[in-house]
Amino acid sequence: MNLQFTQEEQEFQKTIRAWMRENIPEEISRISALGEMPEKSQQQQWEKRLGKQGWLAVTWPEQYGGPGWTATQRYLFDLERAMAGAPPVSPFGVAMVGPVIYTFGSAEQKERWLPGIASGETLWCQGYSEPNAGSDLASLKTRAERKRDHYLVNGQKIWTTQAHWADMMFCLVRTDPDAKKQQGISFLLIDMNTPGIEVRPIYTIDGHHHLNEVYFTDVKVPLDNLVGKEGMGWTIAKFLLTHERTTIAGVADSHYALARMKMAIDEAPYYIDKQQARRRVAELEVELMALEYTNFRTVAATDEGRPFGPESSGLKIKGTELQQKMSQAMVEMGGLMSLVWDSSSAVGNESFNHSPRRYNFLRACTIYGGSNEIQKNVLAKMLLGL
Amino acid sequence: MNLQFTQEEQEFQKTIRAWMRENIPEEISRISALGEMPEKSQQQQWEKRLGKQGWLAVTWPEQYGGPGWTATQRYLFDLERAMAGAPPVSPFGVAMVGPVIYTFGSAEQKERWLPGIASGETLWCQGYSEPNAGSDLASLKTRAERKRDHYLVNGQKIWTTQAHWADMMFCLVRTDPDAKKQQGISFLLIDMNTPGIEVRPIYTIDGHHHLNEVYFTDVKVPLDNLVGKEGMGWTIAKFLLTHERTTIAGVADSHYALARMKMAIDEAPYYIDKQQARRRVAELEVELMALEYTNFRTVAATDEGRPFGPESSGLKIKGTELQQKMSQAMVEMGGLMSLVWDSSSAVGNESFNHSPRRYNFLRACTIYGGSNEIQKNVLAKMLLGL
Amino acid sequence: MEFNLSDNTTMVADTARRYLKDHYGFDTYMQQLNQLNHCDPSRWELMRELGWFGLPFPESVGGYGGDLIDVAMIVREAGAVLCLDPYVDLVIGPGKLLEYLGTERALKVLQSIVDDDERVACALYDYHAGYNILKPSLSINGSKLSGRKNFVPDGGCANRVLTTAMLGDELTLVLVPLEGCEVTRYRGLDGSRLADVLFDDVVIDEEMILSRGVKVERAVSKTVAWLQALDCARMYGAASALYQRTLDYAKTRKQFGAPIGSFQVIQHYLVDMFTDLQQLESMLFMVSVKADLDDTLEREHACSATKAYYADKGVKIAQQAIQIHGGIGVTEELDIGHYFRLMTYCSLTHGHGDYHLDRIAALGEECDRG
Amino acid sequence: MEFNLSDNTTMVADTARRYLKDHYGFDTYMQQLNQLNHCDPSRWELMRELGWFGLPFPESVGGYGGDLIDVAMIVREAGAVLCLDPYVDLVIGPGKLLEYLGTERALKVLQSIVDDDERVACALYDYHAGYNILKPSLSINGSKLSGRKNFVPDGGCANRVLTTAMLGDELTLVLVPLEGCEVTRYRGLDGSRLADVLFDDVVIDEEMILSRGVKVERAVSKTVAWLQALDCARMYGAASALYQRTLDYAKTRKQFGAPIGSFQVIQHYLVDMFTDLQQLESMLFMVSVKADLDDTLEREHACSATKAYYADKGVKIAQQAIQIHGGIGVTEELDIGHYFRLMTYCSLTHGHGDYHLDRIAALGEECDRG
Repeated sequence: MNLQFTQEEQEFQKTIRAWMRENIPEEISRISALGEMPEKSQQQQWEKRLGKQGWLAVTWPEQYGGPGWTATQRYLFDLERAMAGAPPVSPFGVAMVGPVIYTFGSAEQKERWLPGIASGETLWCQGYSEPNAGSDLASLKTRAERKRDHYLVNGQKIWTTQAHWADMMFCLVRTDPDAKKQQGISFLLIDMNTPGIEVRPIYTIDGHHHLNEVYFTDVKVPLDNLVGKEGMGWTIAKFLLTHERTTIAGVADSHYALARMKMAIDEAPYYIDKQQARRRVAELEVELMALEYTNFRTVAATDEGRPFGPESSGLKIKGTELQQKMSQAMVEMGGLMSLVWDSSSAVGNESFNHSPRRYNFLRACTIYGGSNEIQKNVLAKMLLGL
Repeated sequence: MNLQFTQEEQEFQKTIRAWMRENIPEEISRISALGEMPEKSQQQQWEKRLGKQGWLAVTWPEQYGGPGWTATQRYLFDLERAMAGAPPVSPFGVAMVGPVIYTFGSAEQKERWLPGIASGETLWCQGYSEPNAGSDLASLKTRAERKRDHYLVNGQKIWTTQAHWADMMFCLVRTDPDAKKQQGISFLLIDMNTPGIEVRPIYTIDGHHHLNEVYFTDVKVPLDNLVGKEGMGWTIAKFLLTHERTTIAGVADSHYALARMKMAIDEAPYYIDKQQARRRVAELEVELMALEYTNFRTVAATDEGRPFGPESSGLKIKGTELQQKMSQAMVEMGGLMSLVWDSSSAVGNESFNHSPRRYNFLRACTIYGGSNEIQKNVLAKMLLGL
Repeated sequence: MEFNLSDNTTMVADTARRYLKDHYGFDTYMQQLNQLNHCDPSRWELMRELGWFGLPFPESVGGYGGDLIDVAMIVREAGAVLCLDPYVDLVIGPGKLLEYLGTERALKVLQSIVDDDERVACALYDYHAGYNILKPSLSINGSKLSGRKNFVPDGGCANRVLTTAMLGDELTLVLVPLEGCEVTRYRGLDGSRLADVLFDDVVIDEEMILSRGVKVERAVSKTVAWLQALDCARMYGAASALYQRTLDYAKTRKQFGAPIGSFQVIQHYLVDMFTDLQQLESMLFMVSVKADLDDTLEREHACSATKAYYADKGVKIAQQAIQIHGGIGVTEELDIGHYFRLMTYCSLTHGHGDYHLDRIAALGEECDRG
Repeated sequence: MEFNLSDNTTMVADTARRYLKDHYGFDTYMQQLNQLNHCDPSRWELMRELGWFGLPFPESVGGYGGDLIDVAMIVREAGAVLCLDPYVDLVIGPGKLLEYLGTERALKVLQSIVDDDERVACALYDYHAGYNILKPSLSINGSKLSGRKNFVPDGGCANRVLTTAMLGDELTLVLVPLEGCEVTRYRGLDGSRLADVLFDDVVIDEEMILSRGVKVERAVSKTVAWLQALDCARMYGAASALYQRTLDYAKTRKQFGAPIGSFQVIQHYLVDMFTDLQQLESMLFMVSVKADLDDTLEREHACSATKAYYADKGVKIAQQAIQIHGGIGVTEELDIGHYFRLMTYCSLTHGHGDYHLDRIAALGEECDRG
């Protein structure tokens, strides 16, 4: 049992902290402080800067462009990133399609796609959900018909985050309509500039455009863009779900939120008794501690090369619940300030403000990537073995 | 909309309050203040006193011995009863078998059984649950075979509250083993002194003896003790579930608990900041208010002869949850005092104390009478109509 | 006790429901979201014709002497359809304030509101004072008013503003034309239009000072009690719409080959929403009577309890409605997310949940001592 | 960071599990419940032989220099089988207190505890002081100790008691033989044996005063930190047993023709218990390291956070275990209810949840200022 970071780790953390202070664009940390999210150009500029430093694809093996960090180093890096007010890296390239490509892809696919992800050049999106395949993902209907030298893709995806930013989409498609549900699904990489693709915005309850519907009408995708074999799509999707992600609990960003909240207590005139506000923060702090130390255990296990079991599903559930609770607490501590829709519009609102729009948007975090109810169903199956 | 009690009702309340003050045995209110429950002799002495006054079977029609009160009067009576520190009346006779007998019973049955209930002379218990028929009550197996001049009863009941006190049991038995689940069940009255009945205690986690197992071996029950017709048992059981009970939410006893809690705040040295304790009580007070006004609505509806729908199932769920929360809060406010198992054993413990044993026992209140999960299943069926 | 609405109140509620059904749909709301002036002339006129402007005011000013419950039933219906027309902010709020002052000058202004001759907003809050309505940061020095009011719900169209300010240590109510002030208008979380008003040494003549001292404190407190009750009425309308929509969705939306309402966890979520909704309704009835009481302790206790309860359960219903809807629940094109915004908004106006629980705890102490 | 137990600690934990499996079952517990003296001679001797008495103490007094985590793993296993042997109360509590005092006299007493030559209990609490261990109500006037200590966990068998009392404004620790005192023994909620001790002008000679002032404050604070961590270890053992038993029950108990674990609501309950249990384990590891720190702020923060978290989630797991078991869960013949009592008990010792959240809030203020 050793809860200290090593001397080397502490040095590493200092280096990261210093670098972050110098390299995070001021505009970005200002946006984070308001609880807002960056524009595409801001996000990409930031990711490219990380990419240039070799710090974008931090989870990847060195041979593909990873920095060769331990899980602990990745955790510290993520913490310093968050505390400095930078947004998390978009997960679709680095955390999702990257590992799929270097695990299941051909040599050509690796060479072709991985460098663009690691440099922040190519932006990706994820084509999973469909209008009638949400929680029940396996009933997806988007069809990829194998022709002589291409797949012909027809169908519709929905809830596609950043599809309007993305150069590429990784996509679950049905290649064999006669096979049973989970079978007959394949994993396809689609260039978003291919004719026949239409991206329509879905505005979310924070008033922003993050999500999209994507329509495919006779879209021709090269046969080379199939990852693995036909019918392997479901296997790959499951691999991704259980793929190690030491940041799944959102501990780093919750620490940032907690720090902002503590700043807010003295400023906010919305408590008769400040001790009540402190007490409320204390409750969240305790929950964050429990989450954090559970997260530390997965980090340590990863560094020791031990698999970490159902514990990580628990992290997603607890982590998202806590993010929502913290966000709600911040909105409440903001009192009347949180009545303001656009944080930049009201006079005198430069001081503490957690945008209520962020709070709105965070309602989605217990829904996307498999709702918490679905996560619990899956976990129950593992625990009960029924 | 009128939230005032009428002049008459206020007068009525005063009368009851004065009567309670004079008539509740001191020993009983002392026991209540400690969160304990009375012995059989204390309980029966108290119920007989009410019976003598004509205030025991308060929900009954006057022709059977009820006082002819409105639901509002019954509510006020119950409130004054609780605030004076008297325990609720045992439900099995007055609230349960009584209404069954005057609704479904023959003239002879009414004459034979109702007076003893209304006077507090006869004590009853309820024979519903069996070892393999808890939440799934309809799979009960206790068999009553019709012979020439009696039913021959064999089987076992469990969780029978006060079976060791009771003179009589009302019982669900299977008269037709070939009929489908809910059918073939009948409602039988059984004299607890009949040969072949064995009552074995079940001690509960408060260390007390409230519950029992009851074994029937060739028990002969007169044919006259069947209520309604054979096979009507399930209908009668359902009637009882939906039968109006304006005290189902436990509002009166929760008011008593709240008052005790407020007294405790100043005495208890277990808070760094008393305001935190007041705040905690405030939360419970608000929940009680919401429950109370919902309860008022059922009371008012009853007085107007309007049926009150699924709302009353909600009252049971909310009421029992709140009783548990309040009890937990009291145990916590008691701090180190709540470490003491037997409230009378520790020195200096005469001041505020909510026995932790009471808190233990109250865990059962979301289980018995149909667990809250079962209540929610039933309510969901009504709401969704699926 | 008696929980039935009077025939009169029932009629008011029915009329409101019919009127809104005919004149206010989700598309109306979406349009209004983008408008800077929320007093739509035709609907404003219709509301006047329905008698809503005079509803809770004395006959002497052209009113009908109605009760808080009458207004609450209108506001409930408005909440149920997300209606943003600033009826409460520009009629009820300033109207009750003026009525409670009761001076001849105040009643004359009230009369002009009832007659829809002008639009008056209430400026009760500023950044620094937070929820403390009795100690605004603004003050009148000599004959000049200086300082800033924030979060003024003026619907983008008020021409005068009833502003609290300190004159020495007395709470004072002044009526100031907005022309001479620097007004910054912006959008509220619920889509309504708010304003910050900067009073930069505005000259205040005796005419503009409506009253001061204890009378103003009492008028402000009683008015805010009404507004708190009406917050809850609006939230109840939204909660009830959310419950109904979510119930319908659970019956029809299919996943894994069955309606999602057939899954036990969703069923229990819905039961929780239903039972909470029942209790929210009971609390609304209660506060609609008690927020109008003269007894300060009982009035404030009732208002704080209801606001605290709504901030907890009302918001929970909205969160649960989104969760059950899944992805579609977080989109702007569906109404669910808009009800959620309304709910958050109303949970923060005139004191949030923590504030009101604190106040109950403090009132409790007072009671115990008194 | 590294969350693996050392080989040594693993061995201690394994030995404890094996020992308890062989020597302590639910029937042992049920018998012990009815006994007035909780130091069973044969088990006490076995524990001594296992080296537990000297485990966390310096070699100079015959100890093994073990860590808090070693003791925590024993206590976790003891909690998992409901073991009532007063190992913590009569060995670890007084032992750490004496070790932290570190005077020759104190170490001599510690030596006699390690050698099992006598039984010493800690009397840190009384009715009036509540959780405030630094300001007991008792005082020494002249050479006489007067007042009452309550809730002394003495297992029914201590012969001396380490008592805190005020001497002037200094916290003082005295070692008093129980012979001369009026001792009232009673049963605790968890089945353990507690005592109230009345010191009725007991004559205190210099010999009996072990130390005073800041040294005592520090020793008491550090000892209570250990005891708080061990409360959590005991609760974790119980929580983990409750989870496992409830999971097994859900797999086998049938209602409506299917195991109750096939119902989605029960499944989600179990998942909640599981995820909470994971986090409880993480917090236990954390506090087992930090409760032994010299840095007061970090130590107290860690202890308060863990106690608050356990008071919340540990108790919730026990409540949920009862609910899932239904009727059988509230009977005395099943172990479930006894784990529930243990959980409540430990949630109240050395500060309950509200107390610890208050303390964190207060520490936060200190940090911000410092």
